[in-house]
Amino acid sequence: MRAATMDLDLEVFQGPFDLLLTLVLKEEVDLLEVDLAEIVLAYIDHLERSGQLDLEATTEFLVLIAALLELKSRLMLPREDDDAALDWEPEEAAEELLARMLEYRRFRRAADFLAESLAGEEGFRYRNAPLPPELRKASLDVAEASYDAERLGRAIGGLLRVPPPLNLSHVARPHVTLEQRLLHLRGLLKSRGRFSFDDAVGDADRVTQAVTLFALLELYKAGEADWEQDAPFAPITIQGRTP
Amino acid sequence: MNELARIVEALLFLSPDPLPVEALAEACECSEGEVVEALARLREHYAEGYRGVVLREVAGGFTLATDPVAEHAARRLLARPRTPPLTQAQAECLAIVAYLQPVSRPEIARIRGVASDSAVATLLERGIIEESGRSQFGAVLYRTTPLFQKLFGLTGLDQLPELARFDPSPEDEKEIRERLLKAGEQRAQG
Amino acid sequence: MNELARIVEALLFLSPDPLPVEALAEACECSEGEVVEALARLREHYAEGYRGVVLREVAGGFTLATDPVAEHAARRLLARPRTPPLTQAQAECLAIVAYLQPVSRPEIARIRGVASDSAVATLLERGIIEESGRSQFGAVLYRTTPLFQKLFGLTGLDQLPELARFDPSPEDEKEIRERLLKAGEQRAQG
Repeated sequence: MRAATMDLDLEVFQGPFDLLLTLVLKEEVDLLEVDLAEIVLAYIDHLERSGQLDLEATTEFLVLIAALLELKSRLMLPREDDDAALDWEPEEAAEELLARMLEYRRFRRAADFLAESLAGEEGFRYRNAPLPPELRKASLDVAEASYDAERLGRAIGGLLRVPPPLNLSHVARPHVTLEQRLLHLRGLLKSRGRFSFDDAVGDADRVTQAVTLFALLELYKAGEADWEQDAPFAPITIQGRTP
Repeated sequence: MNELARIVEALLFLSPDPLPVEALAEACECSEGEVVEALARLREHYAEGYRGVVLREVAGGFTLATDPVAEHAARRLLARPRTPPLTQAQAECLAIVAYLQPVSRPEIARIRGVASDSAVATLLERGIIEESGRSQFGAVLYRTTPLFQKLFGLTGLDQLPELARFDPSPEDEKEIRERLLKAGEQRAQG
Repeated sequence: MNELARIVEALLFLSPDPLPVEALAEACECSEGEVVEALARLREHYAEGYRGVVLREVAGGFTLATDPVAEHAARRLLARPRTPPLTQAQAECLAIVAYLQPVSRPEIARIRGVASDSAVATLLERGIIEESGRSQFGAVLYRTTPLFQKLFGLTGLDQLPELARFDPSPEDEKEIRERLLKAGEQRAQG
């Protein structure tokens, strides 16, 4: 079994690994909420159960999980410091992690304090009744110019400004999108009707191969294509589904 | 004042509506006779002319209300338009309504890149914006009010500051609404 | 109770928000000193333990609130707890906002190590935090509201204990460090 089809049962997601990847890439699942360690454990479980080490599948899994780890660690880092973070030595990274954990600990205790304060206030209730009708309407006559209209102009100007794009140049981002690969596969389906996965990816890089696989899954899900594979590692043949 | 009278006082204080004796008895888990007695004690406390708040028996039960002695001050404090400084969220929502009116809530959220319900609610509550029909998709539309113009010292909407002065890329010829929505999408992704 | 104290009592009763001395003085057209004196009289009247309602100083002003003696009956009458307790995630987000304000959602997620969108949304919805401008990257920033101070019984943000008070103890720190080192060694061996 390929890593892609491994079934996951996580807090935020249930289903095959590849679908999770697709959803993450489409930003429909928040990577920050995905417990990657759980995925690794599930994969190790799966390896133990199958009793054999499928090198190809394991490599694929490692590539995918490493990419997810990198992406997630970047999401958790302060954006301004991205460049500095790249150069960390392992000890520095460990120190940073320690500092993070201590910081979190501090806020967790502050949170306990707040929860206690709230509980201590429980018996005090404030009145929440509408004003008597005669006081409810602010009267126009006593209204005075109190705001500067420039503020509104500045607010609109701020909203018209397109924020500077985040600098993600050093992140190994896929240069290929799911949409592109969908288009590519649909084109092949139309022109050839039946073709092999190898033909579809040619000698493209790993990321392109992975995204092409996601695209294939999407087509399968949408009922546009079927595929066959006679044996593990055998060529994959793709063909259009006849309605 | 005994404990029951204290509790009855607290309940009358909290309730926006007059409370019948039965409701008080049920909440306090006591007899109606005991509530009547507690109310009699409270009445002594709240005898008219001594306090700022009085105990009234109106249709439907008992209620606390302010004494007319405070009416002038209450009007000064509460009937005056409330004008605390606008938060950034409120200023952005108000600017969107002012320049694009009429405009719907989903559109405001798309331009700002975040849901803006509480800012819009505050502007509505303060009477600075108001509803103005519905869009073809059924969403409520908003526009500014005469109070808005008065609070901003404007004699008409054509007196809003020239957009060109605040436009970071005035060479862009597209319609302002379209450009705001586009920038908003970018922000929501950022 | 003199007339000014009566008026101040009525205003406190009516106003949905705690009233600072200045606002009371302006509404009553008197000096702040006179208001302080009137509040002192009221405080005698509302001395804790005697009435169902107490005078409290929260969120930078004065307000009336029910005495906890009435909580049980109030819950029966209004059929809801005063404020539902916070979940652990909400309490953590709130602590981060309270101490670091203004602070953005990514910053909150960074400190907690997990996305905190739903906890932040709940705090916003309950009016405990609000938007406060945008960061240089266009992310919405958050801060606490006066309602936060009111619900948590704080007269002002300066009443929050120093953050350093929550520093992990040296033993805690040592334990975390050792756990980290151990995890590192296991990785190196594995």
